[in-house]
Amino acid sequence: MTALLQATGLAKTYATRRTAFRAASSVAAVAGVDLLLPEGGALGLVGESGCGKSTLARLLLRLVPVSDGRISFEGRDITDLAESALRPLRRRMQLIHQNPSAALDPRLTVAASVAEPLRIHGLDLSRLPELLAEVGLPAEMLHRHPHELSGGQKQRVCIARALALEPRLLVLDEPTSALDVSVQAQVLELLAGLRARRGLSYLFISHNLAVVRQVCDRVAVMYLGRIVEEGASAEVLGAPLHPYTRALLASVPRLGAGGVVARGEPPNPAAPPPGCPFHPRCPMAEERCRAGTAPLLREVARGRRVACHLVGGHLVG
Amino acid sequence: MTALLEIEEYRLAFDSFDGSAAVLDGIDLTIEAGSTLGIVGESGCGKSVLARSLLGLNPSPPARVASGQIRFEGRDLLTLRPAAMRALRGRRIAMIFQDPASYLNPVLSIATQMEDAIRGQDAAAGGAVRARRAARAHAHSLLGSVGLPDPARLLASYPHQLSGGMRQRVLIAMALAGDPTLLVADEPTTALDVTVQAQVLALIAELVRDRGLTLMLISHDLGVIAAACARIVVMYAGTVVEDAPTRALLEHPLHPYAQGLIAAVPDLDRPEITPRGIPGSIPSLLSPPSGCRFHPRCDRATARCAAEKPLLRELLPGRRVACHHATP
Amino acid sequence: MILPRRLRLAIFLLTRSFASMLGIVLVTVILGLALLGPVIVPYPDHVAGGIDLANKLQSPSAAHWFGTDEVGHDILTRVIIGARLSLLVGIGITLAAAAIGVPLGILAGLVGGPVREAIMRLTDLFLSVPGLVLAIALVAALGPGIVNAMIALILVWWPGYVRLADSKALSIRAEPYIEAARVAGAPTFRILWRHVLPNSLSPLIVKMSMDVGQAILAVASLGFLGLGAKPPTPEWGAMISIARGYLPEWWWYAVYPGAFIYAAVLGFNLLGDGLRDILDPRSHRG
Amino acid sequence: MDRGLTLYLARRIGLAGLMLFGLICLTFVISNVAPSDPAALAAGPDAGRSQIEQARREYGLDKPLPEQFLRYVGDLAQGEFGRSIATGRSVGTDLLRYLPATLELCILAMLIGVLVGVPLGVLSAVLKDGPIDHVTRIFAVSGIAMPPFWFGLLLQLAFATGLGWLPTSGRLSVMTLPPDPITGLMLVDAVLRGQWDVFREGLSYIILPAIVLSFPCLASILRVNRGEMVETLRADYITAARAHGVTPWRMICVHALRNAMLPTLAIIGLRWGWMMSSTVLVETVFDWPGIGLYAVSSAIAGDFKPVMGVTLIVGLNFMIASLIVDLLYGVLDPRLREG
Amino acid sequence: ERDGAKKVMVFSGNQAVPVLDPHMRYDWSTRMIQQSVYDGLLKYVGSPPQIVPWLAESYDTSPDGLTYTFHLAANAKFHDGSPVDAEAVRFSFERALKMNAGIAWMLKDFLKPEKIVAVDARTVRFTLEAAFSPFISYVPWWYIVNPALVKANEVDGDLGRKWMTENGAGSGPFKLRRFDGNALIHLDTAPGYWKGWPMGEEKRLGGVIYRIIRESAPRKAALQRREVDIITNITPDDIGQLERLPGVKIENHPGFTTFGIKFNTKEGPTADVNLRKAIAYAFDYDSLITIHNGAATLMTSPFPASMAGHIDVPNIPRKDLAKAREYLSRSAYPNGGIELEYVHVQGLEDPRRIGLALLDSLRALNISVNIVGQPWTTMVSRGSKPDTAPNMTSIYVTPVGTDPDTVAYQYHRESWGLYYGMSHYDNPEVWQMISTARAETDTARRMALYAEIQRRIVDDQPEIFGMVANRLWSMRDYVKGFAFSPVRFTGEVDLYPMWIEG
Ligand SMILES: Nc1ncnc2c1ncn2[C@@H]1O[C@H](COP(=O)(O)OP(=O)(O)OP(=O)(O)O)[C@@H](O)[C@H]1O
Ligand SMILES: Nc1ncnc2c1ncn2[C@@H]1O[C@H](COP(=O)(O)OP(=O)(O)OP(=O)(O)O)[C@@H](O)[C@H]1O
Ligand SMILES: [Mg+2]
Ligand SMILES: [Mg+2]
Repeated sequence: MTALLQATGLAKTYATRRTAFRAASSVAAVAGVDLLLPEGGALGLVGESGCGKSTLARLLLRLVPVSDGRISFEGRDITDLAESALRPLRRRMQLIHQNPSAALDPRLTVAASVAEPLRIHGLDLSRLPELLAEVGLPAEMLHRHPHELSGGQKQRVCIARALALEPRLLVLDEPTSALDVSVQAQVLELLAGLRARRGLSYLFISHNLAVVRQVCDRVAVMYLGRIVEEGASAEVLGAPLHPYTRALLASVPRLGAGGVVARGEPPNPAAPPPGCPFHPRCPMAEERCRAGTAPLLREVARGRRVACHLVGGHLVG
Repeated sequence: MTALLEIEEYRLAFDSFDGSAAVLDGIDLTIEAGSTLGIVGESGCGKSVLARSLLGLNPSPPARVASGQIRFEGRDLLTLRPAAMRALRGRRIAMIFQDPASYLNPVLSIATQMEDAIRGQDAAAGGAVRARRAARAHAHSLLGSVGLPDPARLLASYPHQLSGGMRQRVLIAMALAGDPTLLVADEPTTALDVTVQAQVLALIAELVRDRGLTLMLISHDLGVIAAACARIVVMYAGTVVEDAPTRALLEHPLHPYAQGLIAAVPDLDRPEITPRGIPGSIPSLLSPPSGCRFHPRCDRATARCAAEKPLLRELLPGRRVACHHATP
Repeated sequence: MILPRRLRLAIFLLTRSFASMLGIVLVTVILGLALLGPVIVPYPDHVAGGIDLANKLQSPSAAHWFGTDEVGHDILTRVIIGARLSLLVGIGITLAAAAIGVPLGILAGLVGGPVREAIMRLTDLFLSVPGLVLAIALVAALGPGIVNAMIALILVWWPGYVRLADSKALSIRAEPYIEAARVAGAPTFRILWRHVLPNSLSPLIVKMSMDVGQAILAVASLGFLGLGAKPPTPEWGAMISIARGYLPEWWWYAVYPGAFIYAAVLGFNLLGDGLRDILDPRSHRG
Repeated sequence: MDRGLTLYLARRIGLAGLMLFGLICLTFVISNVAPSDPAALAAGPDAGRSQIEQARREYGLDKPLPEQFLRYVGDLAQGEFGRSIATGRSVGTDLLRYLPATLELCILAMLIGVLVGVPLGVLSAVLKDGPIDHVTRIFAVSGIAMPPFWFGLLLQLAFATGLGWLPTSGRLSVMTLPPDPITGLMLVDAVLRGQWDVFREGLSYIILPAIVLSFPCLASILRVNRGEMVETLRADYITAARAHGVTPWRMICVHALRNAMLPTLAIIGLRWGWMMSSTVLVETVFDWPGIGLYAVSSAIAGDFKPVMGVTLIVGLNFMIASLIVDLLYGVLDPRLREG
Repeated sequence: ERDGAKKVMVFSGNQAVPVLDPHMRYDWSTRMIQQSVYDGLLKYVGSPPQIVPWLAESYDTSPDGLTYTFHLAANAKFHDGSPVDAEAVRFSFERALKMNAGIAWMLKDFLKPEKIVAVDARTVRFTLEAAFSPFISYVPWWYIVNPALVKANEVDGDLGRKWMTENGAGSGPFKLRRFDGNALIHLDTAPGYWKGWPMGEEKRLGGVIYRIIRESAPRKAALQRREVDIITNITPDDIGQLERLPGVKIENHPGFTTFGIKFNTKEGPTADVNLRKAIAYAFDYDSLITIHNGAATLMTSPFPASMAGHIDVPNIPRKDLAKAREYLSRSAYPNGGIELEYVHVQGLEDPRRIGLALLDSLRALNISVNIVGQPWTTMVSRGSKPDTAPNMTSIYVTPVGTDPDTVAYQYHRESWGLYYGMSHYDNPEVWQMISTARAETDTARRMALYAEIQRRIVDDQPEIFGMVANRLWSMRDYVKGFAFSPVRFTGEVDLYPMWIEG
């Protein structure tokens, strides 16, 4: 397995401008992420709102300027590539947005939207009907405008548009969270089929653990801009090590309701707590969690990494 | 147990340029006092419209009640005069909403908003309106009762200074201001993170238990409903398709739509089962399908389904279903 | 099949509103007068400068519906021909201002950084002097005349378009479909041309419709101050300016041109309002 | 005042200073593209060549343009606006004399605009699509479409000439002495000095121009306020307030209006800036001795120093207004106050 | 209006009085106030204008025309009570010459400050650099200021200029009470005015208010409502309306202000005398009269009719299309087809209308006219050079004195580039005659020269000789003592002899 996409120490800091009543501040949306997506793999990225999932996805695609760290794609460092040099690479890495309604230009028909990437790269337009068929859209949809489609159909159009360039990597930023469950299942089926047929690699972002478990073979859990646990999805979601992962799993509503593990809510990323960022909400927090720097992401077992002081060797083996 | 709320043959349409959309098409359901009822259904099936109907909050026009009755404590809400409806809001029926961020007024302090709600309740009750100071004291205690620390500081703050969970708790506290009997919660946790969602659901469960509230909880997340409600009503395109106790529904759904819905939810604990989607998408309510509204997506549909609207019938004790083909 | 629906919706929204209908009627009438003016006016000679001192300052009559002015010109004739000028000038100013302002604004909003800062500061500078005063200064300096008045007004008008286009571009830039275009590898110019511009068009059209009215008003204002069109060009504001000396006895002289300015500006503003109702997706709700 | 606010103010004021400088450059350029010879104006109609040359020297018009510019900027820094070429009077003194009259007019017009515009906007929004709403909307568009000079003439025709209820023009009748200035605003001074008959008379003079000046402003306020109220009344938090049983009166006047007032405030600020320039027309019609009239008569005479002075004052006024609006926004909108 | 026991007369016009200083500037409104606050050595009165003694009881002229000696009245005193003595006269003339503004142009080439001598307290002697016959005709406009007051208010050697802008330092019949040059000027009658009052102490006014109302409609309305007693700047079209008002009368007098359309005789098509003649014959002169509702008279010479030395030049053009076409055919543009620019002062109504009449007239010659209103400054600076001067410029000129030289000199080489010299009239023979005439002391010979000058100018047609418009005032019938004098400017009246009856 070779690495299709790799990030080391990736960080993004947003600075906010000062206004009359607010001082300038900075938000570390992503704070040092190491990540590896093998060719043909599907990596899930989970975490609460605002933890930096989308920012990370955009960093990896070089859609926002990188503050720190390196990104390599197909073994080539793309961190400092200029937009023009990046353009040919873009064909092989595509993005699917959370909200399909907003991701389609309201003035373009389905045909125009899907043809747009082909036109940009000067490719053959005749594949259009084929593309639509692949995502399960009838050809009569070609001349419709986005507002005449249902949510699921719009998301299919987005997927068709991304596939048009025959990418190797698909970054999916919560592709189903705007959809109904019945439609979500349809889209997940489609994604699974595509991956099997085309050998695509997925970076799949979601806050729905069950969906991630369905789609991905590996999962990374993010908290406040950091990855706190990473490993094979069956292991991470079946036997979580990090207290945060456990809290997440325990919070998923099920018949009869489980116990509440995490107190409070995600802290403001503009003023992250010292020490382990999770400590204020952690039921197991100790003195050492409250001070010093955030615990590092360590390999605690083969293919399993956790960033927690409390997870030690005793779990290994 | 007595019925607190009875909805009978309730039809409501929204008029627009494109025609009239039959958004609610003969809703029939009953909530017993002190019970918990969940309503699930895909987006746009009319859950929120139904909830808002209980408080007379649907804007009219475009909303138009076509027929039916909504009896609350024996009185028909649809024929109430605006003043009487106002007196009911918050005092007998309270509501909490989906997105706490947009349901709090961004430019007024929490104190002002709570005081206004409390004093509004006083006015509606017809009694003396308490002074702002007294109202504030009451607000203080309400905030405490929804588990918010440091209510005094909270009262002085503005919505944007609170986190999502806190805002939803504030909204719940405001809903409690009139000491209502029925609490309508329209997707109260959809905008929240899972961890916070669990906390808020626990709070609602606690309030229902401690205050003996009747709860009508709306969600599109079966998990949420299952965790909080004893009975579930499944809606599809403005109709009730199934009404059953929670466990029975989850384990043995009778209506094809309910079956499809349950099969579409991925289960974290059983990843080996691949969720299956329901083919097609919800119909336009401007020109809904004839007969059973689900029939175009249903694999069991027959000519009868297209021709004849199935009635909601009691198939098993305590279980009602609207399908020509449902069998116990 | 769908376009007809949009068209039907547009017609529905327009006809539903009395105000929009009034706007359309007024604009149509003004346009009609502007187009047919030279053909339908009773005394075409009175526009070219022919004077008829024997008939000066007549009150409205069958021969002169709106009366005559101080050199015996038929006021009706001049007011109708004035529509042509006002309309040309109003549309000219608006188009020119938009042609300068929109590209700058979209550039600013899309590129950001120091370019945007520079453009916006310049815009702020022009916006900080309320237009009329600056226009007066300019016309006074360049000398009165319709062309100079237009130049002055274009100069004070373009920043409004920069503002609008910039804010539109800023908000569209944040739209996921722009990101999608970038992901597809679209160069900036293509994004601008294919996505940003078409999607900013609705508010621009609304603004332009209203601005035609406001530009007509501004030119008339300059004319009223004696800084507009030169005689014998029939310009509404200048006519009122002269007519003012003949108040109150010859009141109709001032009243008719003013009523035409009012009607024209009202028409374009109502039309703009109506267009907003059609083009604004929010109004589709109900 | 906290440090952040001070810094912000400093930045804003710095920016305003920069803009003011830009404005000075702009006006200077404009005043020098004119093909006229200011010296000839300065020397008077019958002046001979030597007198024109003397005037040229006296006003520094013989110096190269950059030097003239530096001199002008230097004078401005000392609060000197230069001398009017046509009259030889100090422009600064003249501005000081005419500004209060303009301010008084603008303040009254703004009061009318806000006090009528906001309630009408609320009423119109609450009764949306009703007959009152339709009338108000046409009224509002009329305010923007009505040429102020024509409206002024019509009002004069109706109320002054026709009915004879009000005087046509000017600020006070010939024999009435204005009160000794305290604030410079005549009506206020009259009240402060207890000269009620002067106050009443002043009011009868100011009312027509104030109405004309306020009309577009009133209309804008009305439109914006109505639009915002309609939006706000649709907002979720208003639904929530209704669900919580907040009384309708309080809901409209506090919950909704408070939100709708923010954009309304912005338009008020903007309109205040524009109003100063509309005075050019209104003061011309009503012979109101303010800076607008001063600017127009100077511009027509080709006398640019006063025009430059007025432009600067109007620009400065605009900048101050927008600064105040920004600060008020912060006060009214808690979201802007802190993180 | 009343002020205590006395009546106050309210006069309204359109023009502001920005600067009161009599040595700084003048125009009709300014000079009206100056004339009221200040006295001159002599004064113009009546129609035709006469020069009468004022501060000077008499004056002598030396036979060579170089020395003028003025003998001052004994009882003249300034408002502060100090006497108007020879030193005050000397000081005032010196101040005016030094300031070199306003009136200075009239005398500055002939009078040097050091040549003014206060011989004794009541005698001043002026010695001119060269003989200058018009000298006396200018003296009435040189007002005498109070040296003590001026010196007391002098700042940085400005000769009191700043202070004098809004303050009076005179000996005239009125003194300032309130000065707001853009709105209202309130004058009180000077108690015990040294010259006394023609209507008698009984009837004299308590004061005069000059109120500026810029627009004619409100001005007329104010008269109608008796808010003001007398107004000026009324249009001929107003006369009919005003006359019909009860209790309102009109003063309508032939004036002194000539209106002409100056050709650019050096550059452009109008350098061709035939074209000029063609235009002059094509022009519809009657329109000048119609535009003024009859309240104007056509000029029969470059000089206004009431000026000394005026003759009716026989062949002055009147509308005659045949002749016009004939001249045109002799010009470089026999078929017309050209456009000429006609410039007038922006905002002035009559020249604009006359422009329209010209435009209408010249259509017969296939010549089109571009009517341009420009600020005075622009117009003057354009006119200062032949290559920028417009083809045609409409100009009003009011001679400040009754001496024919005042008008004749406008056609002299020295006047080139000045506003009345926009035609750059080029005829050395005529120039020579003008120079000779102004130095000539023999009246008969002078007048003969001026007759010839008028004929020669008309031949050269440097302008269209237009008309002299009547001066119009409208007043309540209780206003008495109005005395017209054409030598004053358009709206200017002599307030001194006026009073209100009843
Ligand atoms: N353009 C930006 N400017 C400033 N801050 C930003 C910007 N974009 C994101 N942030 C901040 O960065 C943090 C991470 O945002 P991000 O959108 O990556 O979170 P997320 O995990 O995708 O959340 P969600 O689940 O809600 O989509 C947030 O605190 C957000 O406020
Ligand atoms: N004010 C309104 N005007 C017109 N149509 C409306 C209005 N409110 C709701 N509708 C329509 O009524 C239908 C039901 O809407 P409702 O909000 O009840 O759906 P829902 O079941 O609550 O969906 P969700 O899960 O997305 O909240 C939708 O088709 C919607 O378009
Ligand atoms: Mg995200
Ligand atoms: Mg809903």
